[in-house]
Amino acid sequence: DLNVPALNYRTGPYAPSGIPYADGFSDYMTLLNERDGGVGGERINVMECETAYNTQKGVECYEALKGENPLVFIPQSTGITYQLIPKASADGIPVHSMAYGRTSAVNGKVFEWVFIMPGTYWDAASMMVKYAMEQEGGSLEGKKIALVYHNSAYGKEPIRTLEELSKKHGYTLTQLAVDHPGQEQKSQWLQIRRERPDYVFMWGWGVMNSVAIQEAANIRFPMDKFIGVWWSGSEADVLPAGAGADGYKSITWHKPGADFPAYEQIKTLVHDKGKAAGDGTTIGEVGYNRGVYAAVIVTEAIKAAQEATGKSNITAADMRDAYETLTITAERWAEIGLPEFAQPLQASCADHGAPHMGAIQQWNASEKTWTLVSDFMTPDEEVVGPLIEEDSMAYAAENNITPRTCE
Amino acid sequence: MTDAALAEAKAAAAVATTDAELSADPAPGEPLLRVSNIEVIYNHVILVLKGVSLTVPKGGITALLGGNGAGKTTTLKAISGLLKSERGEVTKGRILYRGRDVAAGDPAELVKSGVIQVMEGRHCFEHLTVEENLMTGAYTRTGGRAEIARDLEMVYTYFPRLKERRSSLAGYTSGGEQQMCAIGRALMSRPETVLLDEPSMGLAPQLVEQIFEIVKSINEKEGVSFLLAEQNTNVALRYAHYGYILESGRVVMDGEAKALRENQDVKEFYLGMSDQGRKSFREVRSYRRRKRWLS
Amino acid sequence: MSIHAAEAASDDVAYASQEEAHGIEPRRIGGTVMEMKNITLRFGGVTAIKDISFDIKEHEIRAIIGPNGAGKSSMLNVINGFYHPQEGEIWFRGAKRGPMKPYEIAQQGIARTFQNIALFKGMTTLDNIMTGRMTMMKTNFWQQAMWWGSAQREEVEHRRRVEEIIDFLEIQAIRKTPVGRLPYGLQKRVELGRALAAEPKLLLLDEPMAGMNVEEKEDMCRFILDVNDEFGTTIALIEHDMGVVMDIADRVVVLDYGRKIGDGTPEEVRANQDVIDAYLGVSHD
Amino acid sequence: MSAEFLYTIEVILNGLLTGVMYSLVALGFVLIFKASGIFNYSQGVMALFAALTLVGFQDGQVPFAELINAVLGTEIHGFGWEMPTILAILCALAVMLLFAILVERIILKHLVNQEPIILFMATIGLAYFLEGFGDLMWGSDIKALDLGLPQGGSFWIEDMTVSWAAEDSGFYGMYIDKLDLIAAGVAVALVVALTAFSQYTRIGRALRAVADDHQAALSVGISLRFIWVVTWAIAGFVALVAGSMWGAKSGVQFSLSLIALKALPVLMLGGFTSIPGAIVGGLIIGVGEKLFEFAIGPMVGGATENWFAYVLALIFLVFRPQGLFGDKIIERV
Amino acid sequence: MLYREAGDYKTSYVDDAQTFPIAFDRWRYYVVLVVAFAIIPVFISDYMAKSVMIPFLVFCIAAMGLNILTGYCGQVSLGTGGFMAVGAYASYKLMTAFPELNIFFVVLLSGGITAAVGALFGLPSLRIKGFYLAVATLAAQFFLVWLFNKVPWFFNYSATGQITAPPRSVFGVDVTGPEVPAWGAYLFCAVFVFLLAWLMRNLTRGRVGRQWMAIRDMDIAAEIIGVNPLRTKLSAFAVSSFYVGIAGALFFSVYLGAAEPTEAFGINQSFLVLFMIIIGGLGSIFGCFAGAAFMIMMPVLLKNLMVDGMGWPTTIATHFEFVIVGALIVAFLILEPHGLAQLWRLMKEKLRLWPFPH
Ligand SMILES: Nc1ncnc2c1ncn2[C@@H]1O[C@H](COP(=O)(O)OP(=O)(O)OP(=O)(O)O)[C@@H](O)[C@H]1O
Ligand SMILES: Nc1ncnc2c1ncn2[C@@H]1O[C@H](COP(=O)(O)OP(=O)(O)OP(=O)(O)O)[C@@H](O)[C@H]1O
Ligand SMILES: [Mg+2]
Ligand SMILES: [Mg+2]
Repeated sequence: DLNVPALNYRTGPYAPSGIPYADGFSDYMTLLNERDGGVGGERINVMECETAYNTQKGVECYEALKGENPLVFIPQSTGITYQLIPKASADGIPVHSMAYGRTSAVNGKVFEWVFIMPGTYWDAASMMVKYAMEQEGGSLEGKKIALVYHNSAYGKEPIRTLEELSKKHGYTLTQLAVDHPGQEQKSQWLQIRRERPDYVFMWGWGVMNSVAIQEAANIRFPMDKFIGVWWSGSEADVLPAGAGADGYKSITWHKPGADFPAYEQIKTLVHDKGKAAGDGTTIGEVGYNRGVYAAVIVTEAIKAAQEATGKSNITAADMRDAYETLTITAERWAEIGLPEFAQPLQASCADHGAPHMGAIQQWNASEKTWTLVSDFMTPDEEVVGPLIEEDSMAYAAENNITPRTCE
Repeated sequence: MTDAALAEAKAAAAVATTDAELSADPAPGEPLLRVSNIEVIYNHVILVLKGVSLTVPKGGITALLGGNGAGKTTTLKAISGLLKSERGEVTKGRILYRGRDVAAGDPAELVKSGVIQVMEGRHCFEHLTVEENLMTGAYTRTGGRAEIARDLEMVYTYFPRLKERRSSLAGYTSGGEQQMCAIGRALMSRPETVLLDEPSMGLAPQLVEQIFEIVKSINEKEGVSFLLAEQNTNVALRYAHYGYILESGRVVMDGEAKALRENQDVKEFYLGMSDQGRKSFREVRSYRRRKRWLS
Repeated sequence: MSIHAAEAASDDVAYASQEEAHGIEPRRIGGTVMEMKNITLRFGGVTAIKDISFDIKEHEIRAIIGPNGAGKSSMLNVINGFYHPQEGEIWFRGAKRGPMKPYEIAQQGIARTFQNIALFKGMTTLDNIMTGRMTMMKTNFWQQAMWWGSAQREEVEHRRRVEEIIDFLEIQAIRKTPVGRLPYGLQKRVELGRALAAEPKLLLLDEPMAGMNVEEKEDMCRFILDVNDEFGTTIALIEHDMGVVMDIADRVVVLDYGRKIGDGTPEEVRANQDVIDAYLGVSHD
Repeated sequence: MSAEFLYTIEVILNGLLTGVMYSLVALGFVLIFKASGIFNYSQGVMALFAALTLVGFQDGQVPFAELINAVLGTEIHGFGWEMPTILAILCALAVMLLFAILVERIILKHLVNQEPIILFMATIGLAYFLEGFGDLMWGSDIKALDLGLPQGGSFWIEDMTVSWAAEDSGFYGMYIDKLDLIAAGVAVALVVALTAFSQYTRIGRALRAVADDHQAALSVGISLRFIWVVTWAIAGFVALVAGSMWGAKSGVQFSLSLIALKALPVLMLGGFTSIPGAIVGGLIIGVGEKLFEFAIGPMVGGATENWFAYVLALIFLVFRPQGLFGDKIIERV
Repeated sequence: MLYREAGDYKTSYVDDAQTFPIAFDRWRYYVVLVVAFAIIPVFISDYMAKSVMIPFLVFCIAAMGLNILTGYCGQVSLGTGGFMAVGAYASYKLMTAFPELNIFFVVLLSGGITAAVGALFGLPSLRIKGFYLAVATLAAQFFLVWLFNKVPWFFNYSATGQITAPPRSVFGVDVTGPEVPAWGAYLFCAVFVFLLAWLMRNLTRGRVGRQWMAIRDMDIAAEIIGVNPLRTKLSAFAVSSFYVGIAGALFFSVYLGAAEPTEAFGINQSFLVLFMIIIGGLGSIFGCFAGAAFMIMMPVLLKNLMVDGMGWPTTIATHFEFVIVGALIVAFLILEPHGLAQLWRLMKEKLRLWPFPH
């Protein structure tokens, strides 16, 4: 058996986001076990550990599971990721913080054991600006962008990028912090109403998202100019606002919906057999698809590791090597029953965050569906690259790490 | 009382306690409340009452005397059911009121059936005005407003001082005023039996007399029974009909109030009289008394 | 007898003779320790004390009596600085007292007991009495934190004094009992112990004998008289038991409705018609 | 009128209305504190639980579905019907009444005459319990609550006020949230009714007596058990109101229980024992925090509301330690 | 009758005032010390250290701190999380600004800095009392967390505001950073717990402790008999914050290794510590340990029991964990409102009488 820990949060304040993810992750693994007998002949053993999105519990999960030959930790929380980066690096277990966590950890030269596929918050910020620019006919000169963010490490992530970009593109940036949990945002939205920004970006989390969307609807802010980061764009965020949320956008790195062959198989081979991880109602939700995405990355890496080492029972170190050279082509996506589900990717020693691509999706409140409304975009390397270099080198200096060269 | 007589009385009391059935509707003079051989433990470890028995006849004034820590308050609380809220427990014995066992009952039920306690240490509701305090006494009453208002007036005539302070918060009144308020509050419930715990404490001498006069008149006019724990033995025995003396959790002596007053020990320890008459408090330095019944 | 007459009668000779009447050597009653001048205290609409003046002499036992709500406790509260009178002056040991906090006044040597027992319920008898000595403990915070050495030495020294008080009050058996569990009478005794532990110059007792039977009152009287004799402590005492007041007080001041209606030796006060009307009623003993 | 000025007015008005939303939660605290001297930490969780129950009934959810499915291996999720709102509210009320009875039976009965902090602690235990229990019963996913209450800015007010500022000043008209207006109405009605109840009725007087001294209350025949059931039931009702108002805003899910934290400064400022205090406190806190965020917030990086509310309350307390309308703290010896 | 005091006579006041006057207690105490310092370090596993022992020790310290303030001085505080944050950020700033400074002193200094901050926030306690004060301390909680989140100087201008503890060692053994051996971190914390418990005992057995307790039990009477309320309350706030600051420093540097204020030092932390001291017993050192053990170990135990032992789904297990912990808190309070420490005392009293019932 291959042990894959899953630090899920099905309880606590963020449970609405955690549940579909956990379902998707486990369901896909179950599918592989049921359909193929696992990967390379080894069944995947998902070791669920409940964190409630709480750092302390996350650490406890890590300590409890690290002795059981885990292949990779997916911490499911920026806070926990920060705890695990030094620990897991010392213990030799890869950490896959999927589009969250420490952005500069994308630099594989410094963070050998940390992976961020499919991209970073800074990528997201840059792509959102790019999208806005396209909408405005190529220029943001003189435009106003407001950032509504969760007043925490996570929420503050995009600020530096957005500031850099504002210099480059000439828009003005207004920052509006919302304190945890964010049930009350009247001041922020009154200010937005007053200043009438052209775009509102949101780095929100939990109840803050749904309240913000509700408030935006209340002040009749044009919803198609309101764009959330990927963690602010799931069903749990838009449903409470009902019809008001119609037209709300968010960035994402995979396609929405359940219209994939693999999902059919999940329904027949997993759900219908009573092996669903949850109650089976979350399939096709944004969170669910993210769970599936994470599971695909993990299993593809396992497969690659098995191929590279020639043995089926791989170790965490093999897993790391496989992550670093992970390749998933468009054909491969189709092969595993998820055609065009997400972008092909090719990781490398220096770049732990491939493919760095995202697209914008939009919510249709009457049909309760998300649809992609843009092509997949790439971030502005010119701006993001140096920021990453700077931040990761600072970390290296603080912690006496000599970066690899990655020849 | 001679030793022999005392033993006889005790035996009689013992017989009476085995007689479990009390009349539910006793005639005046018959037992209304009977405590048989109760044991009380606080906090599961501190044994305070070691088998106390006593009887309160209907229409009688019964005094419960004894030194500090003898267990008077504990006995009263055991009867009124307030022990539970102090983590105390009646572990043995029975308490019968009108033939009904009340040891495990709800204190509020007991008040409804006519037994009210005036607690030691005043216990007024600080944030309520004096008048509101008095009105809470009428909480269990179902009679009309007019009747309650009449009783309120009655309490005010008993204690004119309260009338003056009627609208000030009870927490700001003086010790004695609070004591009056507590007693008045109990009277407001139109009780059938009153458990009075140290009513005279902190009251001016004049008022002490007055309170006992009130007790007496209510007792005589309305047939209300009283069980009063009192340190002021002198006054208590003058007004009571029957008395029990409690000493470290046991009844050491009981008898008609008159008889007790004549008892040498009682005279000496509780009334401050010696063979030569009343002693001055100045002379106490030169002697220490020894209690005979403890040896 | 009018108020003025009562005041006029209050000279030393008067109670020297009273002492003799009781067959005890006269104590050295000295000069005025504390003087209250025209004190007026109001709470909103209520005037608890109206323009009262009286004094307390060294080594004497001064009783304050009066009906309920007369303002006796308030007067003690004024003396130890818990209430601040709107008008009037307080002179202590020859100096006029400025605005002071209660704890500063305590440090000057005024200790008291309370009408509604105010012991520290969570502490044992020993600890309660030890708190009485707080004002005399000199080791600083750091020495306390280290304990071994000066703090411990000091503790033992004070413990010795406290044990003397415990012996004196005959409460050895309850030394380590949390005071919350003690019966009322013993609590009063512990409270007296706590006040005594401060070795006060002036001791204020608010109804120390309420809720006691004769035997216990006798004990309490003995303690009070002994303290007064042995340590020469000046005592101001509120008490409703006239027997006690008449027997042990040197001078009595009588309050009624916040006004002073009598002041003088027990005999004088007892004979004062105002006092009889307002307070004593008909005497029964 | 200048737009700046109008914006300030707008902020103040919205602050007032937000404050009323806080008051709704604070009222529950006040009720229980006033009536039994218990600082009920679980009030927030009660609001969550009440709202969950309401939605659960509305949507025809099967209680404990997850648990049942896990134990029996079944696949049940809902009854498949939807309850009319009124009926659902009544059912939720019944549940809250049952809850009050159980709290009294199981917890409070055994804690008569304990120190306030012990009772406080017990309510924390209760909060823990209820948090887990609510999730077990109704699941921890987010639920939209639709009571048919209007939300969003009132066009009528906007249209009316838009002309107050100069044409080109960029003023849109006053923004007033309709839901807030409704909440304000409800809150005022509650305050009036509850004040009358506690001040002028026999039971109201008994409530206050219990808060002062459990033992003495028992000794005059006030049945603590009855009083406690009554107050907890009323507090449960208030929790339901608060829970559904806030739930309509943000969806019903765990974070709803955290609104208690917004109610605490209100409580402190108004006084723990004063029902009208809850409203006045709410208004002051609401305006204060909004104005501070509006005027000072941008200079210090924003997100000041959480702490500023507390600091504001603290400043008031230094001058009035019992809050604006709280019962006097009686200090006597 | 194993447990007795008969025959155990004290002939001096020093003996009479010692911490464990009963010989049996004294022996048990020595055994505990030997186990804690000689046996556990040898056998401790990473999991035991990181999930159970270190958080337990750290919260013991925090609980001692809060117990000084709440249990001994009667001032209820809900600002513990905020003060822990002060300790954590102080230690972070000290560690990065003075890399040469030994971590032991870093932790102590962090405590000192927190003490100063704590005393400052204790000022309103002179006017504000009871639950009003408790709620008022939330101002400290929210303000401090906001401050550490907003002012970049505190997190050395890092992009996200996360702080990470650099590796530091004592006598050549790492106690912070990623390569810490389980026993090293454990012992480091254990030494602090031992020293601070000793200090707490000293402070509470003498004048200072009595002043605190006097204020707690009846502040007006205390003032009238000569206790300066301002000094006493502030000293309690300062000492308490000193402990809490040390706990915060250890929590961040030894236990978590990295932190951001909103989550690690949120209000939940304040409540957790308050639970500990109430469940454990206000005004008791033993209670701090008992309470911390209960609140830290109970959930871990329950989780292991339900998830690993009985194979329940994690969600249901977590919900049940809440239900059970809540029910246990209530049950303990009903059983003995004065906490585990009082339960323990009563047990001892019964043991002394055993086999007689009274
Ligand atoms: N709550 C309690 N916990 C433990 N012990 C108690 C408690 N209440 C009373 N006791 C003990 O019970 C004994 C009897 O106390 P009780 O109050 O009944 O005496 P009492 O006769 O009323 O004395 P007093 O005249 O002083 O009021 C005392 O020794 C006291 O220490
Ligand atoms: N803090 C206060 N606020 C308002 N009124 C007060 C306050 N303190 C005392 N009083 C009032 O002042 C008057 C005198 O009270 P005080 O306590 O001095 O009486 P006392 O002479 O000690 O009476 P007792 O013998 O009953 O104890 C009383 O009427 C009381 O209600
Ligand atoms: Mg008594
Ligand atoms: Mg008085």
